[in-house]
Amino acid sequence: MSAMPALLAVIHSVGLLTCFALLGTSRIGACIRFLSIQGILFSLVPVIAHDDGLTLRVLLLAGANIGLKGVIFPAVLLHLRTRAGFHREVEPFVGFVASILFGVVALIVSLTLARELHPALSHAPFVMLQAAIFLVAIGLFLIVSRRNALIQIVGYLVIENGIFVLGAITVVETPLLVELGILLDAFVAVFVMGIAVFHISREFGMADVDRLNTLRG
Amino acid sequence: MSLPHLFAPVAALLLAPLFVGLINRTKAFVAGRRGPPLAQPYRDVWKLLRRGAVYGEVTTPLVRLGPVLNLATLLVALLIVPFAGAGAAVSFTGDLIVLVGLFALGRFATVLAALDTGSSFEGMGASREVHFAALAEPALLIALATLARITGATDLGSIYGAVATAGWAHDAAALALVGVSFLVLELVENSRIPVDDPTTHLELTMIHEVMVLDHSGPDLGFIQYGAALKLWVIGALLIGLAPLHGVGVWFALSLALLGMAWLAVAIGMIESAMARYRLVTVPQFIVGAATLSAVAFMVLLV
Amino acid sequence: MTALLLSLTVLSLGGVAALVCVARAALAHFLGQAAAIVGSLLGLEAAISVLLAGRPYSISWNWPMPGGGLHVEIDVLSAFFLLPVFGVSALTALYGRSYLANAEPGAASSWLHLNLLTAAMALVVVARDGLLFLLAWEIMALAPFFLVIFDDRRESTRHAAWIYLAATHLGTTFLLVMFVLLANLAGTSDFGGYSAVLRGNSALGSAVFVLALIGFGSKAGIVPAHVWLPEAHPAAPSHASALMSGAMIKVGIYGLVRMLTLLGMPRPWWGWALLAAGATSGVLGVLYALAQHDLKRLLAYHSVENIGIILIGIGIGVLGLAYGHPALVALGFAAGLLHVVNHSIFKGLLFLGAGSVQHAAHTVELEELGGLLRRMPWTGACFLIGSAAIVGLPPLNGFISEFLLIYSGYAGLLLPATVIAAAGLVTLVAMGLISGLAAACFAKAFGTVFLGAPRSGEAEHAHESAPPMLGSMVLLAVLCIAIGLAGPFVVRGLTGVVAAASGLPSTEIGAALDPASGSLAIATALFAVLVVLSALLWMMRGWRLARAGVRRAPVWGCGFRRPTVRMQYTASSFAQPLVTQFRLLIANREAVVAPEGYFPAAASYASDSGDPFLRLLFVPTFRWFRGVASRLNVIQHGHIHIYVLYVAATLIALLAWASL
Amino acid sequence: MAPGYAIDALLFVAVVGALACLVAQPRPVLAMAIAVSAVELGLAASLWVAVLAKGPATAEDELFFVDAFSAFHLVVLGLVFLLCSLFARIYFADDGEHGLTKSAARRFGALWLGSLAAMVLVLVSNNLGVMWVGMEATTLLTAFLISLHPNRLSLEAMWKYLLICSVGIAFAFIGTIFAAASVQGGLGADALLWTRLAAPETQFDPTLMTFAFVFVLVGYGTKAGLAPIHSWLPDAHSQAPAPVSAMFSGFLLNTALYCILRYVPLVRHALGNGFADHLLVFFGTLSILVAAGFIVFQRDAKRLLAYHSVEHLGIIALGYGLGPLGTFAALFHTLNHSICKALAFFAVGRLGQRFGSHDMHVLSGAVRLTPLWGFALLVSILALIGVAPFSIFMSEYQLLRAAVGAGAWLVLTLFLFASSVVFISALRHLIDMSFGDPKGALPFRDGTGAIAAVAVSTGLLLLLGLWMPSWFVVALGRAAAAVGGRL
Repeated sequence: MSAMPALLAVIHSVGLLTCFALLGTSRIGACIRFLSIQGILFSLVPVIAHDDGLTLRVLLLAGANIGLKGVIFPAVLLHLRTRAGFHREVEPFVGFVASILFGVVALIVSLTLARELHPALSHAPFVMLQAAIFLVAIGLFLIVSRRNALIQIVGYLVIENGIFVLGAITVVETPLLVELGILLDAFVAVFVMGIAVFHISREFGMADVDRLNTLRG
Repeated sequence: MSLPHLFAPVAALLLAPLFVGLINRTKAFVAGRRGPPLAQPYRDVWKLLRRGAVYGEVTTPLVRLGPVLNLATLLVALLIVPFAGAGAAVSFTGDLIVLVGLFALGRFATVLAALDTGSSFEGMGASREVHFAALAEPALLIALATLARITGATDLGSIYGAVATAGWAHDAAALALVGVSFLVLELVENSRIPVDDPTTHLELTMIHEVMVLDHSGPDLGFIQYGAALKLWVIGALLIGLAPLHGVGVWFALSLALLGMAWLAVAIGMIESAMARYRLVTVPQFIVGAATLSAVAFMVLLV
Repeated sequence: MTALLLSLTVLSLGGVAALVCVARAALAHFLGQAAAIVGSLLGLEAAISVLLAGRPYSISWNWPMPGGGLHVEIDVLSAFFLLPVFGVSALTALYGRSYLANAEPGAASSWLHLNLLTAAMALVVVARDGLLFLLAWEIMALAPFFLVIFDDRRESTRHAAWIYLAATHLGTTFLLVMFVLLANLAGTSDFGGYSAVLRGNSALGSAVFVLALIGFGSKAGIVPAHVWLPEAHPAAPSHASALMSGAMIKVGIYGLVRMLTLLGMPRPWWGWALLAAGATSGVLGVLYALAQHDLKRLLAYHSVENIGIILIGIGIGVLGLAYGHPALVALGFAAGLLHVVNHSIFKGLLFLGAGSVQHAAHTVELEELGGLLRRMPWTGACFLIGSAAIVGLPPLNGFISEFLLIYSGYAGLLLPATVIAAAGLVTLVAMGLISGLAAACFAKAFGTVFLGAPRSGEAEHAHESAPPMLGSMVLLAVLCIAIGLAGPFVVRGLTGVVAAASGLPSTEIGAALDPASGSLAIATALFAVLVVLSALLWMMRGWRLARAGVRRAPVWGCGFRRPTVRMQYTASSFAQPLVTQFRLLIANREAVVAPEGYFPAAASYASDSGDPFLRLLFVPTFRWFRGVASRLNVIQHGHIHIYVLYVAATLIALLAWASL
Repeated sequence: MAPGYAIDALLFVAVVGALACLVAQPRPVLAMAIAVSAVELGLAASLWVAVLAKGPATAEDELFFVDAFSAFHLVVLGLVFLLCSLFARIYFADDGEHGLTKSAARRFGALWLGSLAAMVLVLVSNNLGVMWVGMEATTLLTAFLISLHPNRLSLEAMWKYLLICSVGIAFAFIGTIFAAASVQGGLGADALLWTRLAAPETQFDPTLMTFAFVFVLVGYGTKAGLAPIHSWLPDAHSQAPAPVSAMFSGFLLNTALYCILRYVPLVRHALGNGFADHLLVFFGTLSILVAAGFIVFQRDAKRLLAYHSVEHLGIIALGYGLGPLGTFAALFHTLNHSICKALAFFAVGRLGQRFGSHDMHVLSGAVRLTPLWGFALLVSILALIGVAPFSIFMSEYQLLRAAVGAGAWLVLTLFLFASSVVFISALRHLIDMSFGDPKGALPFRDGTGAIAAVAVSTGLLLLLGLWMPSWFVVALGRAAAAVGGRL
């Protein structure tokens, strides 16, 4: 398929934009929506990256992914936000400007790293490789730099996206079972984390992880 | 065991009290008094032996055993201490260790006997006794070690034999030093001035006297006779160093007796000339003696 | 050999049985004691038969444990060290049951630890395989832990147990390294293989020697690794202390000697190291003992001193080997090894005596005791004999070994080589100081505890101990005298052991020992004369006094007519001159309120003889280390996002490192 | 039963048990846990025997694969779960806040057996992807076991565990992908099958494999509690109910380490150098040192045990890095540590219930308070700090042999230093907890279940310390050979 590189490039650029949006926005709701967009976008990657025609299996997986990451997870998170009555603001440890600067740095680093790795993974599209690394980095950064448990879940899901992309472009064919297992895990993970956050917010009044530091030493 | 070998112990038994008497007489003379007769110590001992005894209320048989054991050890010591190069009645390699052991045994017995009375004065005396003894014992061992190194023998008989003959030829310096430390030991072991004043009447300053304060009768007699013997024994060790080279045995023996007399006078002079050290300085005195012997030993090594 | 295995089985099973029916105390006590005595007697039989036959028995099985094998052998050396182990064990067992009579019900379980300790010591002595040795060694280290913490309600006891096990474990670490290293190089953990790799390689030899000296030394109680003794011995029940001090620390000496036999030709500096360690331990041990006013602490420090004496002997022997003087070898090793047995006898006796005192007066604090000789004559007499023996007075066993040691010192003096002569002088000075100070210390100990008037109500109402306790003490006392009088034969009898320990032919050893035993024969004769003379004098004064009469009166109080018991010289005041003289080394902490003015107000004196090395070296070190460690807290601050950052950072660091 | 069926049965029993718990009554739940664990242990044992006799077994066309290495781990898993289930019954039977409500009991049973199933899946899966799925599943399933009794602290601990381990596991997946991608020529659909990857003819891309191992190590290492990425561990262990803590220390950590070990042979084969071994040795030693430091000033008994886990997992990792003999030692140590640590958590857990605190300044006089658990506490901690005649002494001896054999003197020194530090500090804590008069708690006795658990554990510790059966040596040797090369 000749359109493939172009499409990938589009997904890539929009995906990066969502990342920067995640870094920049101060509103939880916005974060969650950006996450869903990102999820949908990258769920398409396997469909496009497949050079040997579209099998039912690929479509099925892509569909499942879109369903989860685009619809269910955001729904869960939004529900949580209202139920747990969070502040609407994100309260970062690291300011938004700084976060965006980090994004830029991460972008450069990911580019170099991707260039490092690409020879080894020759059949993987370069842009996606870079995107995967970038997503993991951003996800980590969100977890580390944000006070709010919800955003940490968001960060985790961003990493999840990155890994998904990586898997999709490197290991071309993994057994269906594994794929489903991974999806299932992601699914359960979100729910478990959600319940956890719910409990926490009920105990602590709000899921401000900064308060979770009584256990030391 | 020939006649001269027997002569030494017998002489000691007979003359030891006289030795004490001579010291006292000298002191009196220097002080310008007539002083007690030379035979006074004999009379004292004899008188005490005939007296009854008084014991503290809390005492055990140990208080009686002490003087006996002490005297016995000294009697045995007489057998192994050579006199004037004539050799000793009993002589075997390592007998000097036995000598030290005997002294230790006698002292231990005396000290326990003192503690048995439960009187604080005896306790004080015993404490001082063991303190100084603990320092004197290494001094004695080193002095003997030096002699052993000089003569290449480890039995007093041959040591003194060799000293009297060859010793002074090459190791005069070392021998002189050892002699001095023996003199010090003589004063220390027998609690003479400048270490202790046997004639003082202030208990708090005494060492040996206060330790035997509550002994009486025969026990005290044993103690006094024992003290005289100990003076004699260590004196013999000192006098034995004298270079009596190449004279006949009997002549040597008589010279040695003269030497003992001279020693008694010397001690008398020292006691009259010196004041008693403060108790805290006594250890330095003893350690000094040990150092002298050690120095002597080093002289030999280099 | 079967006797030995049988005894090990009996000991272990009996111990377990005692634990199992601990609910029925009487039965448990009976089982434990019976097993201990029977097992020990069996073990003694095995040891003696080997000593008589003179040839070793050996058994080995296959042990699935990789890097180990079950190889045990009783040779003359092992048999010799089995004597104190089983001998002391039997007597302490005889003593222990009455001692524990009115302890709390759970006390019967202590038989398990006591018997396991004996069995483990025996196993250590006969083990010929690195791993087996270590296993036995560790059990031997663990069993006493439970004996030390016997009276666990007291904080001081728990502290003591901690110090004990910590110290012994640190020592074991060095042994672990030593055996693993040897096994690795030899390709086998069997002792037989070690000497092969050690003979050629002198650097390895020195390394192993150092490891052995530290590892075994910490068990034997060499300064500064002695800190556990003064804590553990007072805490444990007295018969356990007797076993630990009488036998267990000797096993450390055994290990050292055994390694020396495997190490082959020693380097001179090994001898010097042993000599230095011995002299230091000896002198410092007795000095610290002087400063004590707790009878069992005092005895514990004397163990340090006697271990020092033993090491001096072995050091002289090693120097003799290194410089090729068989006479020194024979005398040095003979002195050291004989002192091993002697010390286990009189130290066992003294600890049992201390136990009886504690049993009778409920304290071993010297300043609370006094006048016990009239209340407990048997215990007092035994303790007196023990004291005289440990001080090295003729004609008791202590004198024999110290005679040999000083004798070897003089023998060294006569040799032309300056080095040896210097070693000889060191020996003499050390021995002179040690014996003088020891005499002072035991005059103080015996004097304050048994003589004078009782200083407290408990001491006032003290009672004599039960017959079994007296029995074991009397037996030990008799042994002290017997060995003392049989000196010449004993010394000749040592030939085989000394040959085994030094590796020289026994003919050579015998030739070197003969003069010494000859002199001892004469010396013994002299002591006979001494006894006769004393008897005569005694009868003479008795005869005199029968006529002249005896009466009792208050002692001279300098005119003061009402002396009270508090006016007696106390232990502290007795030792004060020496303690002050050596205050630099003893570092005693004193709190003095001196009386002032003509009408002084209350005056007081308190001295705390906490071990200087513990106080000034180990405790500060540990405190410092704890401070350093607690700085780690900063990385465990509880902030989750930083934790995640750790993960990321680790990942990035590794990636960076890997891509280099 | 044929090995293949045994493998299926292992999974099936666990899953069914877990589902059954969802509908059962509280009491049966705990009984069922015991029964299921017992069955699992039996199956695992039979599987082990079969594997030792007939070599590795596979099932479901190579989706599952069990060799001596995983069979051994399965047996340990079964044993630990049996002991922990036995104890859980005693623990939860005790009244007070630790009693289980109906829903809590169901939740516990389901999650407990669910995590058992997940771990079995990890151990038997031949497909590295499936292994990863299982590992992630353990995280998600055990999370709520920590906060079985929700309160601020347990929730905090649970959240940290959940988030940190999820992130770690995510990295592990990246590693998995890289490993699969590093195969040259591509194995197609079999790219994740361990048997294929481990086959001698497989060729790898060194760079990718290097990266892969780094990711795997950090990822699974987070879960295994290797320093410095152990930070979740003390919190989780201290806040979880004692049986759960015991299970965590007893086997969850080993499962994570097992996953790393599956990659080690591949890396050795791919790079042909000691890259993997050096990393294992490094992290092992680091963990031992860090843990030692924390043990020195610990106040909370369960945190103390948690840091002991860090230390011992470090020891095991160290062993795996020290060649065949080291691997043997590590496996031996795995068994010893699992039993010992479970026992320790039981004892501390029971005491904590009665004292209402795990502060070691509060715990005291265990031996007088409850002879059984006091004894258990003494034995387990003494064994933990390496006192003979308990088996940990022996496994550490084997480790020392390996270290000396490898000439790793620095590591040897550091290890001995750290273990001495641990010995001294932990011993002090042990004495304070075990001896003296119990203040603030009444004496109590536990029934046959407790006695059985204690007897079995101490018996095993003692037996393996004194007389290791020769067939067991052979079995361990085989297991070591599967991942560490032949002895």
